[in-house]
Amino acid sequence: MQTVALKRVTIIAEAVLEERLVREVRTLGAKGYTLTAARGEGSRGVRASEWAGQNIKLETLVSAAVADRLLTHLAQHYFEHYAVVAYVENVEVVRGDKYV
Amino acid sequence: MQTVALKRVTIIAEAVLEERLVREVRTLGAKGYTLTAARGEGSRGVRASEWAGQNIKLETLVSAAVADRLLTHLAQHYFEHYAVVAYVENVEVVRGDKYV
Amino acid sequence: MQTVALKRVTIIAEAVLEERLVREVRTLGAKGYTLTAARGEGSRGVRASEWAGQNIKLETLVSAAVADRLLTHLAQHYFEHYAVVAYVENVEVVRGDKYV
Amino acid sequence: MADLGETLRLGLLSPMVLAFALGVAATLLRSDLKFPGEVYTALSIYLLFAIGLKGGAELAQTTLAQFWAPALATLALGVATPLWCYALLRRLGRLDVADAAALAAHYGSVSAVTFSTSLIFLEGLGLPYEGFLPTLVALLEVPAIVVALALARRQLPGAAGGADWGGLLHELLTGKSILLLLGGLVIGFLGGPQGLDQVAPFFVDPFRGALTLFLLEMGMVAAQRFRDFGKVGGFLIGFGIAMPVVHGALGVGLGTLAGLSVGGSMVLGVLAASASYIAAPAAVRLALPQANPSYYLTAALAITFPFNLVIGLPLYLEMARWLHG
Amino acid sequence: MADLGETLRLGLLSPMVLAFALGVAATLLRSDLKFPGEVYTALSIYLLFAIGLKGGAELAQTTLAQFWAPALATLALGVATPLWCYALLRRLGRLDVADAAALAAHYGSVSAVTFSTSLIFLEGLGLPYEGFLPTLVALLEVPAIVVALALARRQLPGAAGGADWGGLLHELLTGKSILLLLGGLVIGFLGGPQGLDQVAPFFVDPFRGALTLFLLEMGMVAAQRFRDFGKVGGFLIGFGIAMPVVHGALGVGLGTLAGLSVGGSMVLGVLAASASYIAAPAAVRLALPQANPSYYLTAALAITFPFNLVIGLPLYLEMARWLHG
Amino acid sequence: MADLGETLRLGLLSPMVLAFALGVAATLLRSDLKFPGEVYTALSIYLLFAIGLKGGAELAQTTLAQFWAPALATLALGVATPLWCYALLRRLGRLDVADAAALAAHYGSVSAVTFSTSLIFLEGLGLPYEGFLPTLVALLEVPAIVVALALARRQLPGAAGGADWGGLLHELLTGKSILLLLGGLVIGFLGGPQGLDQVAPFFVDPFRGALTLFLLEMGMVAAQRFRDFGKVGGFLIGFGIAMPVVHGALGVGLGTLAGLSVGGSMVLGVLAASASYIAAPAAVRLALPQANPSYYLTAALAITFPFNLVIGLPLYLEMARWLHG
Ligand SMILES: Nc1ncnc2c1ncn2[C@@H]1O[C@H](COP(=O)(O)O)[C@@H](O)[C@H]1O
Ligand SMILES: Nc1ncnc2c1ncn2[C@@H]1O[C@H](COP(=O)(O)O)[C@@H](O)[C@H]1O
Ligand SMILES: Nc1ncnc2c1ncn2[C@@H]1O[C@H](COP(=O)(O)O)[C@@H](O)[C@H]1O
Ligand code: NA
Ligand code: NA
Ligand code: NA
Repeated sequence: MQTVALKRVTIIAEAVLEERLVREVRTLGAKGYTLTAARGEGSRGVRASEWAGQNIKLETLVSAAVADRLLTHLAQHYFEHYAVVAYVENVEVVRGDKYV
Repeated sequence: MQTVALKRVTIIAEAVLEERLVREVRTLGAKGYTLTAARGEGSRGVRASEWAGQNIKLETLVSAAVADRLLTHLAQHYFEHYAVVAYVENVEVVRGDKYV
Repeated sequence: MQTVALKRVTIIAEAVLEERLVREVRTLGAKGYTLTAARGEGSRGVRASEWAGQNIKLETLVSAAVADRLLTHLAQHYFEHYAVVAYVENVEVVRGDKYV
Repeated sequence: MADLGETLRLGLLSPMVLAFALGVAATLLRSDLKFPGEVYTALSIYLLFAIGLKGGAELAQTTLAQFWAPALATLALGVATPLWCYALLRRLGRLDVADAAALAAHYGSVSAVTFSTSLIFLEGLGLPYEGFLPTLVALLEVPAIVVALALARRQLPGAAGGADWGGLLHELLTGKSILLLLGGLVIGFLGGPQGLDQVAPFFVDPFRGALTLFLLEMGMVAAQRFRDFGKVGGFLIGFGIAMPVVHGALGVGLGTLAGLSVGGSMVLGVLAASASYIAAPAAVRLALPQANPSYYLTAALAITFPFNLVIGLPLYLEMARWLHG
Repeated sequence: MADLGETLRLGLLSPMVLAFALGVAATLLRSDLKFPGEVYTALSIYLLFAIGLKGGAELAQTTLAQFWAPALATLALGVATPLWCYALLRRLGRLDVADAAALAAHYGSVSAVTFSTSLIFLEGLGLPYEGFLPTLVALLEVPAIVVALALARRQLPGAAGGADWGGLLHELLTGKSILLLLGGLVIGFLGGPQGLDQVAPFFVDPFRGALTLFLLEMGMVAAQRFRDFGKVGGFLIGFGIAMPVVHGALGVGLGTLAGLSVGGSMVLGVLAASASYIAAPAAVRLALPQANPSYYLTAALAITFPFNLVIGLPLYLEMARWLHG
Repeated sequence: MADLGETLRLGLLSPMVLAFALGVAATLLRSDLKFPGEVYTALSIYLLFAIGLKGGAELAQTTLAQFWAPALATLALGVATPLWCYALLRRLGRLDVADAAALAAHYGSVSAVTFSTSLIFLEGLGLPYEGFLPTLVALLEVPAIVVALALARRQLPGAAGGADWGGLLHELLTGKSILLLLGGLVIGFLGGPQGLDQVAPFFVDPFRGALTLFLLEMGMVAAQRFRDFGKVGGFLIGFGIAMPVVHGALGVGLGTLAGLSVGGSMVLGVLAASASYIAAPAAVRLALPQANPSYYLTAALAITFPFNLVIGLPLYLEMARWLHG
């Protein structure tokens, strides 16, 4: 089966950031994304009220260039004040050309 | 700690496909699978009514051969008409012999 | 974007084990963790009643040393009697020094 | 006609219709209001089961003599309506086979929520209706889907992806919506009015409120489809409004012939006029994946459903009043 | 005996029993009906808290003189039943230590859902019962689990994996099911009937309907266990039917001795006869992981629970009637 | 003063307050009881919409003459209270700009749950209150948040991360809590008492019970904040108790001046005294991320909320009684 090597960027963040992150991820070049509900603890345990939901886990398959742009953006705008974790992995995607 | 190198195949798909995908994944040789509920957007945004649920994320640890079989099957039967994303990663699994 | 190479350990387990696993993961050196709700089937299909919840998926970003310690611990204390799956992947983490 | 004005007002200002409008507003205003999927599922389970329960308890008091003619009329509608919908969509609408069959399945089947709202509408006006009407919902749900998918199969013999007929029928008949509706009917029937009394404070009294909350969510889902109006095109928008009027008139007529009361005839009109968005979308998505969901979901959910809710209910009632003299 | 026929009919055709049957049917027919886990959890929280609240408000009107004998009888059952269950399962059933202790924990403890259904059953027949009975549920829940796990610990001193005693007791006593039941009892007791009146339209009136929905889900879960009948074997199936009959008779007898009414004696029989599937499975899974859940879950949920629901309730009532002359 | 004793007892032993205490106990005992997030969301949606509906139906029977003065008083509170909260927190508390503004937003805004509990408290005492009070909740919710964020913006012109003003106002006005409250008000208003009657068995009668369950969950969430008491420090704990007393007195006074009844004046006191933990935290987290959530969440949820629930309600009532002679 032929696949394309891409990056999977995972962002774990407070749920209040959902709309904003989704908008920005698309603006920065991702062709799609997948969200799951998550809970967790880290060094701060900061969360804006139960009502706003807990954490979200956003995953997006992107090219290496878009992955880099995403991480840079996150580092600049979120890491100082928000509870956000982000990491990248290598994945082999079927029909991978759809995502670049 | 001794681990076995395996493939993790992730399939993101419309929720109506759940029963069918689970059946086929097992038939094609996976020894198990894990499902989580997901939401997302891609190029089509197609979904068969809220009532049928949203997306599912199916993950299965398999040998390289089974992974290839799975992806080929998906490409043949799903990619044309359904909102399905699939990718493969390398993982190191504890007690990995259980899964091949 | 500068990242740090870390390990991502994923543990899929029966939901009754949640409190215990979270405690132990922290004790063994993880600085944080993320939990999602999951369902699944494997070789045993063992689960302690619906009421206790289904499966959980616990992910934690750790150093290679901590990853090894975690897997060894799981192998010793859980694999015999509990429905537990664990695997490791390589990830590139932004602000990765926070997690070691 | 003063009567009609009051009817319209009562319909438009009911909490259910207004909640639907609030849901639409929430989506158009891009509010962050979201119903968890689990709440949606729970409400659906509750509503379908409650409709069945109540209908079953009333069915226990129905004679076969009252029941057979309306039941036959309903089955006839279930078989016939998808046929002409299909022909119309192919010829006039120039849709391809899969899209035409998919729409035919939806418009031949029935919306349990529209049905429930119509009963509450009648109750608000103090008009009586036959207690066995929920049974007709169960009768009308499946046949049209089967007919429409059979049509598509005949035209697209080599099409891949679909399940086999056996699997398909199984999926339809054990699908959650039929299972809950029929299961509720049987339980209500066996337990009778006494059984229903036991659970009425949960399944009967709060029903309207739960439906109101559900309509709030449906308003949000429907409004998300509005942006697809462009893709759907003028023909389908017209179809989504004209078809319910035609089917509504037919249902009212058949109901009157079958000896139903004014209320009952109106409700048979509502059943015929409404389009499914629970059973049909799931079945069609699995069996006819080549059909474009934008077409059938948008037409059923964003056009026909609100049309019936706001204009259809009073319209079919006036038709029924007129036919009953 | 005409009375017994009516009793049976009333029990079998109650919405609760029928909903359980519908759930079983849904699973056997492989329907795609699924209750989201969150809905299951929410219903459980509601039911346990509601049982407690109502019992607490009634307890406020109970004198110690009425209460001490039934309470003592209940505690005695909680300590004694796991002992002989264990012995029987080891000797006759030839089960290993862990499996025998696990089953003993389940059969010594109690099912709050079976209990609630028995109260509704009595209400349907117009039979009175003591208001403090929910307090007995709370008393019976924990002791048997502790006794059975202590037995296993003594026999398996070196076994790994289990938590320490302190942690275990803590987990049992702060487990959600005891916490909600006891918390509800205290709140109901402190608020008294006035407090209960305030929340009755939420916690009392709709209770039966919510229980009906819960039983629909339980039917689905129980039926998923049916495929394990083979693994479980004939002995356990017999145990799952005979044990409740023996315990039921004992409970009814002790209840009669302790001065309970016909209804109350029957309910003490139900408590003794029922097997836990909320508190016990979680505790046993953590403390005795070597025990095979197929055994205890299948026996408690797929055999004893439906047996009690359908046959046990009328049987224990007849026993109570007979004993009370 | 015998009256006061009875008032206190009734408040303390209400199922709502006791359920909150049970939630606190569950967390402190490290019980494994957990409410699924979806249940929390569903309950919030239900409560806010139900408050709005009921208020709207009553508003339909209110004259402008009765309404304008209390409405003006409420708006004045919404603008003024964040101003002095901010000044006080900066000067006396020596908090930085972001933290002071965040707290000012919370204490200037309002808690719908405290409000609802106060109405039930009055009903328990048989004291009447104005039906339009829920409208005041909607009026008081947003202004303080806007004022406080504007203060912060002026002081921190270069601060990154926050959304622009347009986006912020949009988020506030279409936020789920305002949308449901206002939407419910409009629907209740348009449908009038007749419309409300239709859905009362869902939105009115079970309301107290649903609130009780919600308070159980709130008790758990609040108790999770207790461990932050250390971080928060003595000043904020004092602020969280003194501020509601001052605001409560002010609200009661303004309400009396505005012609409200004893009950109504007390409720305006409650509105002023309560701190938001639904609308404000979400808005502040997005617009003022540099503010430490430990401060504002702990103060609002773990200090002021329980204080108002247990001591505030009877206190503000005594104030109102005293002022009304
Ligand atoms: N080491 C870690 N591994 C996995 N997830 C983490 C880790 N640290 C933090 N998280 C997640 O990121 C969220 C915010 O973390 P923090 O900003 O450290 O409080 C937490 O709620 C977790 O879901
Ligand atoms: N680039 C992407 N990264 C992650 N998930 C994606 C991506 N594209 C699509 N998806 C997921 O796949 C589903 C179907 O995508 P599509 O077929 O493109 O509409 C979406 O709902 C997303 O959950
Ligand atoms: N091959 C697999 N791939 C992914 N998840 C698995 C696999 N096998 C087991 N699991 C997960 O691990 C849980 C326990 O598996 P087991 O102990 O094999 O019954 C299952 O419920 C699944 O969620
Ligand atoms: Na139709
Ligand atoms: Na028992
Ligand atoms: Na305030």
